[in-house]
Order: sequence, then structure tokens, then C-alpha cells
Amino acid sequence: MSGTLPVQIGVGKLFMDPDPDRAREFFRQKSRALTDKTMSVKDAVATYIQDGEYLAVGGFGTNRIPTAALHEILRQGKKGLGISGHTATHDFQIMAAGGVINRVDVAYVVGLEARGLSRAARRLFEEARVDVCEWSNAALAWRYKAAAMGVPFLPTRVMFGTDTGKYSAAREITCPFTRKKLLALPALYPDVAIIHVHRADKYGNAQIDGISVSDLDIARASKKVIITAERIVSDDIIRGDPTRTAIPYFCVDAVCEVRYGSYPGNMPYEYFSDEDHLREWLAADSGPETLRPFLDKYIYGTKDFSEYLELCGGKRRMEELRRLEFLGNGPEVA
Amino acid sequence: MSGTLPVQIGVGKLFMDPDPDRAREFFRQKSRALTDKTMSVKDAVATYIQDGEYLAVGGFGTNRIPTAALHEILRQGKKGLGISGHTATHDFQIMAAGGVINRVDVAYVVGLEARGLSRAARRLFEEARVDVCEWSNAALAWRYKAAAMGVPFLPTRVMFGTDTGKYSAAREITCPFTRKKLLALPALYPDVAIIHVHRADKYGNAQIDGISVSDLDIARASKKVIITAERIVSDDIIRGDPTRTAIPYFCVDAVCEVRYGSYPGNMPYEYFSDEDHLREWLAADSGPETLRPFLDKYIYGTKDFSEYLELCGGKRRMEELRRLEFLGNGPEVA
Amino acid sequence: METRLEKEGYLVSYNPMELMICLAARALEDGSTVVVGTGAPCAAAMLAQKTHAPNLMVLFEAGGVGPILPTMPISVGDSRTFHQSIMASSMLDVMEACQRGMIDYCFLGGAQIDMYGNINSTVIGDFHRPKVRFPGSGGANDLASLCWRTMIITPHDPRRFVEKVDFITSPGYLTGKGSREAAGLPPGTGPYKVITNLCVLGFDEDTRRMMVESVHPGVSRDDVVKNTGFELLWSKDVLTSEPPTDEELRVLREEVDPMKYIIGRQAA
Amino acid sequence: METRLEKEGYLVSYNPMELMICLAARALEDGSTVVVGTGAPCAAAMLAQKTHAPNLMVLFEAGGVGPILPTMPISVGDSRTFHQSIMASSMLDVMEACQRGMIDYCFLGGAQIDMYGNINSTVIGDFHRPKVRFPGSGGANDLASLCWRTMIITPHDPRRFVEKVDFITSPGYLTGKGSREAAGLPPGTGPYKVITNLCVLGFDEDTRRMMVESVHPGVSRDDVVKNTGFELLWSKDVLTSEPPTDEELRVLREEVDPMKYIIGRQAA
Repeated sequence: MSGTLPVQIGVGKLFMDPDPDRAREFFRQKSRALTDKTMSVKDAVATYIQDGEYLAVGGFGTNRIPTAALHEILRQGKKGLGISGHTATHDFQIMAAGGVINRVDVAYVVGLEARGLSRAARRLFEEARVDVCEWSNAALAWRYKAAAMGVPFLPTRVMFGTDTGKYSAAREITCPFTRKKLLALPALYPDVAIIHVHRADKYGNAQIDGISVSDLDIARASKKVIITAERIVSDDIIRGDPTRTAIPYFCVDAVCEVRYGSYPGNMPYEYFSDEDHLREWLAADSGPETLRPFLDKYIYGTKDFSEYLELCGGKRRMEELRRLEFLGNGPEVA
Repeated sequence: MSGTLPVQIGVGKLFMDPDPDRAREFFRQKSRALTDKTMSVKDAVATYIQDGEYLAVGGFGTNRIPTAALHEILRQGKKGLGISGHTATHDFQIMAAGGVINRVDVAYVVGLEARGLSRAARRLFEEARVDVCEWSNAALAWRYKAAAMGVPFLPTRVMFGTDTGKYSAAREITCPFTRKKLLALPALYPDVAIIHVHRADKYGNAQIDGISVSDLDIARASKKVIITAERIVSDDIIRGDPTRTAIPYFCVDAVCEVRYGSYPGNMPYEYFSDEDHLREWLAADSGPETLRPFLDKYIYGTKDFSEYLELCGGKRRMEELRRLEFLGNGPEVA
Repeated sequence: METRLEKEGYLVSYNPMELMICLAARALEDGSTVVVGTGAPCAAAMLAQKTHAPNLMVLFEAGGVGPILPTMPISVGDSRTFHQSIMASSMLDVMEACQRGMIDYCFLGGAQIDMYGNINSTVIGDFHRPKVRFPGSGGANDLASLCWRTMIITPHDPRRFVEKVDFITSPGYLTGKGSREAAGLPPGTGPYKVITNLCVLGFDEDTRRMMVESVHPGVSRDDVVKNTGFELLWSKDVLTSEPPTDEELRVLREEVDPMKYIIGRQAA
Repeated sequence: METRLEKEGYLVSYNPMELMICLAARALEDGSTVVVGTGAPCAAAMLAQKTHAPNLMVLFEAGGVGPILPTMPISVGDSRTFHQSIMASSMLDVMEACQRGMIDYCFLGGAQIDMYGNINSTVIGDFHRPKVRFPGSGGANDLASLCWRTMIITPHDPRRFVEKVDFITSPGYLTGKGSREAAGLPPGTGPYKVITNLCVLGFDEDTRRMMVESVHPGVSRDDVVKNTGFELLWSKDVLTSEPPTDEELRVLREEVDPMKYIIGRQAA
């Protein structure tokens, strides 16, 4: 072995092109105009997500997730999507339930942390109905970062010696300064990012309160970006505190106002997760026979997300979750 | 030439060790305790900056710079310091005037942007009294970033084909995925960072309003960090808006409250730069015979930064600069 | 297990989960940093903070740094993980602090573990058509690669403690001494303690194989052996694990987990 | 120069700096992004925004993105550069937007420039013991490497327009067509226009050498040749540079630079 030749330690499939020059050609054409990008979730999903495209979802599984857009993907019957499973929990559960995915970069999927596992998601893997490539959470985050930086890879020190590395598409390189082994992670430029935020103006300038997880990088790395926001605000609000801006408008293609848009997930400083409803989801998700009527009731049978919220208890329930978030009284969660 | 062997395109000297494992050994020992780190600028400089060490300075030349700490370095007669010249303008002018530097990673030094040039700084180079290695601003920023990430290098696409690249210590590598040429920049772990911020608590948790330039990475990359802050605040203030925290306490060794600490530089949302005093500096800096009495008056002859502020017009002048920052009436600036 | 202990005549003033949490808490040095998940690791870190380690700094991989935890988080990214925190940051900011060498401890669990502390949380069976699919690494591989000391809390049974894991999700000592470094992982890192419902294990300095350090009260060596699918090393002086003190139990039950979310669970 | 124009009988309703700013402004397309410095480039971007390019997006390399500029900044990192901006970010966030391909234009100047648009802003003389030391690259090398179109505004004289620059600080077309790409720079980038006090120059498609596109009113071809230290190409139809319109001058003088910080300066 030549010590300096890159070694493919990962036998996994690279789903997305890491070439920064092809990405540059795309970004060169992307609009930089300050135009009104507000639209319905339905229009955003119809316009910006095509069958076969590869998605990245913001937030962290059951926290600050763009649930409304995910439901709409199911409602519109999208097919053959790829997805980056960077702590994808309830978001992945929805996509798996809808059967819209055919390939996954996995860091964390199937599980909903301590709550249990999605059977529908699990079956995708156990019945080999998806192409799978393994990574770690930081590895996927660094892959977005590489794309956001405009370079084809980043060097890191994780995944060595493991099957996670072996079933990834990472390569081993040698540091030109220290001669140390490093793991090169290929840039990940998703076709579409969907990110839920606290506030955005109509142009797409978006602000997030609390942890940003990987969303600054996801927004910059992705070719198209759909923002759902708790509130669409005047751009004066954004310009009044520009230190807070997480995502600049020129990354963004669509802005959709969706109050309680992360429900049943937690939206920090707004409302806590609805653990009862997540349990209902997990129970329904125990088999196809219970899952289908559940999906029919809550997703396929609803016109939009506001109908779903009504079915889940509407304003009264949302107020309870607000009290829970602020550590007031409410149903117990564990 | 073997296409995959790293090529040293840069003939410049690498002043600092990019080895992440030696840095890890240092960081392993660094205190993580939440202890009161408040002290005088005098004590911070005496305790944490040793002759011969390599410094990184926060802010952007005449904006949010830690002037008080820089003056104190001169007052204490530090010797043989290295410095990262990442848009170092008035900060570099001070260090050059004091003759405390013997090596420089240069991206932008000597000049004060449109205001003119520091003759003292220029002489350092023209009389070959400093070791010099060339970089670009982004290159130095990425070098901090690499260190903050804990990797020995980052790949980038700048400095190719130029003498900036040739006189750097960068190396050319080949991307293991795309076979493209990339420029590898070695991690830069400064011995000491000095950063001026809007507010910090006594532990060192620090918040910055407005652009952060490279300071998040500088603070994380550096082995020791001195924070000067406009205001030391209760940790309740920090914990009340943790989204705003730029630098966590565990990076920080010393916290010094210095009101108007960026003077004569601009402190966003606080006070504008004192262009009259900067002109006075540039005039004095036209030759050693005028510079020495100027330094004696303003730095060597003062006990501390508050005496300097008094000499520069004290409270009345600071109030004028506050009005200017908020675009009220005040002396004209260009 | 609680029942068995009672049968053997021990005064059961604590349950195995409480013991595991106390043992984990004690392993965390004051003035150190730890990335925790939800559940027992989080309870252990909170207990440590409220007893011997007031200066223990807690981080969550999604970006929460130094929260004042009002209740147990249910997700490592929920709003509790950065409640009144010193910083609400990003996943990479936390992971890069690990990679930089600033993080002392992390906590892991998994479906399978081998004698070198390699952990499987990905699949049972063939990778491409698994008998059972688990969530995958999440941040576990990163933390196990980059933090100085990996703490493992796990139920102890022969299906988990296996000769060969089906898939190495997160690195332990791989194939023994020196193999982490040879593979490219940062030197000086690796599994530190394995805390089970039966015993506490460390890793032998020479071979990096798992070694029993203490056995819990009421548990026999034979219980440990029977529940382990590989050959264990035994430290020269195998101790009996120190049970929770009254003070530890009081803090754990009254302050850390008053709703018994964690300590009400089965340990195995 | 103003004097000379008057002598030659032209109606001098504008000065050369005003003309350069107007010419630069016109080269900026609406709906594009530009990283500017202080001075003339900033004035040109502001003028463009207030005339034909309301959707021109201005960024500063220190982190200011999309400000509403209340006055001319005096530093590319001062508080004006992110006044009521859409984002107050970091240097790398701006530089990485450039590297990602999101930034259309940047502006550069320098002490020397050659026929390929290579710029020196580092040293005159020997690198190790320079006759004159300038500030160095700053962000110039980055912007010239990564933005799609590099705009150069510079005084025009033979000491600046040289056969060979003493030091290539920022890349133009290096040694001609294809050499940027061969060196490793992103394809499709490079110098776009050079705007001087005498003329506007572009770059020949085949050779990537500097080519005169228009000569300013009152300036002869010979003036341009005498002030250039290398052989220039001339476009087939060399035009006379279009003078500022009344509207451009009004906006520039009343709205962009009412204090005449920039337009009061000498252009050469």
C-alpha cells in the first residue's frame, strides 16, 4: 500500500456528488433576489421536492422538526426519496411510514431515543427495501459542513476501526503536515433541506432560538431550502437583531408560516413535545394493519396540518404543551 | 511528481505545531471548573502571556479589539512574541510600535485600511526584523477553524497560483473523492488569544453582539484565552440567552472588565472609533522620534487603560463616540 | 433481581438501577466534562453534580452545554438540554470540543459488547439484510472515538456480552492494546468503566481486555461468569461494589429523579 | 486631470472618481451578490442599488451581510457594515459563501497589476527584505480566487500597470488562459473589468490578456498606452466610456456620498 494513496475504507454507496464545482455551477444560477417567498406548505412541497430527490431535515428528530412539510410529502405521494438520517427519529418515522424513501445515509434512524422504535422504519432495513450507507452523527454534520464550505471533503478522526466506517463511503488519507491518518468525509449537498425555525421574514432570513443542531450548515449545503416558521415576521425584526440570523435569505426558496409546525415535537421556548401523541404513533406503528388507518386519519385524510392539529386536541392541547415547555403544570412526561 | 504526494507549495516557515494530539494533551489538562476568573488586565497579561509566545487577537483591526490588553503587553515589556496578522491593523500597529514581535503570520498588517499605514509596522518588514509567513484572511481563519475542530489541516481552494501561496506554509493535496487539487492549511493553535467582547460572566462565558469575525474559532483554537469585556455580568444574564453565547467559559483563563476596552476602535452598538485619535497615532507613527514620546505619553507613562482614556478626553469624548455609533451628531468621520 | 436479593437476605434499600447510577456518578471526577444522553447517564451526571462533583460540566451532543436541568430530558436535543445553559450551540461545536480533547467522559450503551468494549448498536445478523436493525451510531461512534474516557452502562446478560459483536458501531479497544492508535484514533482514549447490573468492569492495562473490578452486593462471581459470553479477566483484588450511601439515595430520589423516570426502570 | 479636461474644452460636470464609480456600478447586475471594501467599491455598490440594481446584495468580508448602509463604512468590519443587516455573521461564513459559488462579484485594488490581472499588494522588491511593504492579501486573494467576477478599480500609471508584478498577491489569469484552473482555482472565475481613471478594460477570451473596452471622454489611446507598462489589447470597437448620467450623479452626490468622502478624493 502506498501510504499516501487514499484508501477506501468505506464500501458504502455515495448517494450524492461531492464535487464542489458542479455545486458551484448550481449556486451560480441560484437567485439572490430579495423576493417574497411565502407560500403554502402544499405549494412549497409540490414546487421544490421532486420524486427521487435527496432530502435533509433540520432539527433533531423530535425537536424543532418541520412536521407539516413531512406530512405534506406523504400527502403528495412523493416517491424514491433519499434522506440523510442525522438523528432522524419522528421525522424518519413519518417518511418510513409513508414509504417515500429508497435510500438512506444513516447515523441514527428507526429509534425515537428512549421512547421506543418505529416498526415501519425497521422493516425498511430488515426487508432490504432501502439502500443504506452508515455514518455517525458528527460525520453527517461534517459532510454538510464540507458542502457549506464549498470543499469536497473534510478530514476527521472518527469512524476508524469500526464497521460504521467500513459501511460508510469515507476514505482514509494521510495528513500532509503530520503524516497522521485521517478520515476524509465527502461533502454532502442535499437536493432539498426542510427546516423549521422560530421566525423568518418573507424573504427567508431565518432565526433559531436555542441549539441550532446542524441547520446552519444544512441550509448552506442544500441546493433548495424550504423554511417552515412558527412566525413570519417583518424584516425589521430580523434586521433589528442580525446577530441572531441563522440562515440568510439567499439560501432559501420557500417560506411557510406554520404555527405549531414542529408538533408533536418540541419547539424550544414555544411548546414541549406531545408524548401522548408520540406514544399513539408508536403503538400504531407496531404493524401495517394499525399504521394504515392511523395515517389515513391523521395525514392522508387531512387537508393540511391545521386539520391534524385539530385532531390532536387543537388549541387546548397546544396551550397545555406551551405550559409544559415553560415547566408549568401539564401532563407528565418522562 | 506523484500526483498524490503532498506538495509543499509554500516555502514559508510554520511557526506553530499543527499536531492535534499534542494539542489534545494540553486541552486534556486545561481546567473545566466554573471558577471566578476575573482579574485586572495587568494580572491577566502577567499571568497568561509569556515572552516568546504566539498571540491571536480578536476583532477586526480597529473593531472590537482588546486595546487595553495590547497596551499592557507593551507596558510589561514582553519580548519575542509571535502574532497572527489576520486583519491586524491598529492592534498590529500597537505591537509593532512596542517592538514586542519577532514573527508574524501575515494576512493583513501594516495598513489601517483607508486611513493610511503604520511606519513602525512597515519598518519591521523592510528592515527584516521579523520572520514572515504569508496567508490570506480566510486562510488564517480556516487555520484557526482547523485547530478549533481538532484536526491538523483543512482543505481549501485559495492561494493557488500566487506568491501568497508560495510564501505560505500551505501544501497541495489531491481530493480522495474528486481528484481535484486542494490547498491544505495547517491548523493554528495560538498560545494565547486576547478577545474583547460585549459581556462575559465571571467564569468567562462571553457574548458578542454583531459580527464575530473569527473569534469563536480563535477562542476554541487557543491554549489560553484572555477575555476583556465591556461589562462583566451575572451568569443569569448569560443563561437567560444561551443562544447568544459565543465563547464558553471552559475556553477562558482570564476575564477583565474594561469599559471602552476597544477604544480607539469601534465597539458595535456601544461606541464608534475615534478617528481623530487614530490620526494622531498615524502621525506619531511617522518616525521613531515622534513615536517614542507618543508611546511614553499614552502607554508607558500611564498606569493603566483608564489613564489612557482620560488622556484621550475621558467621559466626554466617550459620550461623543457613543452618539456617533448611534448615528447621532458628533465629529465627522470618513 | 430485586426479588433475588431479598431472597438472599440482603436489606434491599436500593434497586440495581439506583446502584448503577451511583457507581457511574462516582466515576465522574469533579472539574471534568461529560457528554451524556438521556436516562441513567444523565441521572448519574446530575447525581455527581449534587454530591462530590459540583464542577462537573454536562454537554449534550445536539448542542446543549452546561444546562441547569429542571427535569430529566427525554431527548438529547430537547429544550431541557439547554435550559438556562451557558451556551445553546450546535452539534459540531460539541463534537469538535470532543475532537479537540476538551471532553473527559461520554456514556454509551448498546445491543452487544465484546471483551474489548467494542459496541454494536447497528444490526444483528447480516448488514444488508439484518435480523434486527437498531438505530445505528448516532453520536456514539464520535464520542467513543474522541472523548478521553468512555463509560458504558448496560444490562449484563450473555446475549449482550458476546465473544464477537455482529457489527462494531463504536470503537472500544478494537483488537487489543495499541489497535485504536493503529487504526487512526486519538491516543489515550477508550473505554474506562463498564457498569452493569452485576458488576463494575475496567480494562486491563496490558491487553485492554475487560476486567472485573467489583461485584455488586448479592452477586456471585459465578453470576457474572454465567452472564458473560467471553472470558473475563479478574482484577487482583475484586471488591464488592460500594452500595449507595443514604445521602446518594436521598439526592437521587428527591432531587435528581423525583418522578422515578429512570430509577423506576428495570436495570436488566 | 480635471484641469486638463477643462483645458481641452470638455464640460466637466463630473470628476474621474465619480466616473469610475458610475462605470463600476453599471457593471454590477441586479439580483447579484458582491463583496465590497470601503471607498469606491462600496460607493459603486450603493449607487447600483439606488439606480438599476435594487436587488444587489452587499457583503463585507468581516461578516456583514446585506446592511442598510447609513453612511460610508471606514472599515470593512465596522458597525456600519452590518447596520440593520439581514445577518451579522463571521468572516468564514462570508468566505465560505464565496467558496460555495454564491458570490458573483468582488472588488480589488493594488500597488501593481499585470496584463493578466494579477495583483500585487504585498511587497515591492525582494520578499525577505522589501523596498516597500504593503499590507498583504487580507481577503483579496480569497475573493479573487473564489468569486465569479473580480472587479478591479485602480489609478492608471506605468508604475502600477507593469510587465511583471513583484509579487502575485491575488490571482488574475496567472499566465493566461487555462492557468487558473491548472493551478487549482475554481473554473469560471477571474478578473472581469479593470476600471481606471483613463479607461475600462476587460480580458480577451482567448489569451486572458487585458483589453481596452472603452476610453474615458477626453482621454486618448496614447494616454492609455503611455500609462501602461505592458502591451495592451484593444477591442475591435473601442468605445468612449459613457459619462455619468445626471441621475447617477445626483444619487451619488446626494444619497451615496453626501459628505464627499470618496468622490472628493483624487482618482490618481
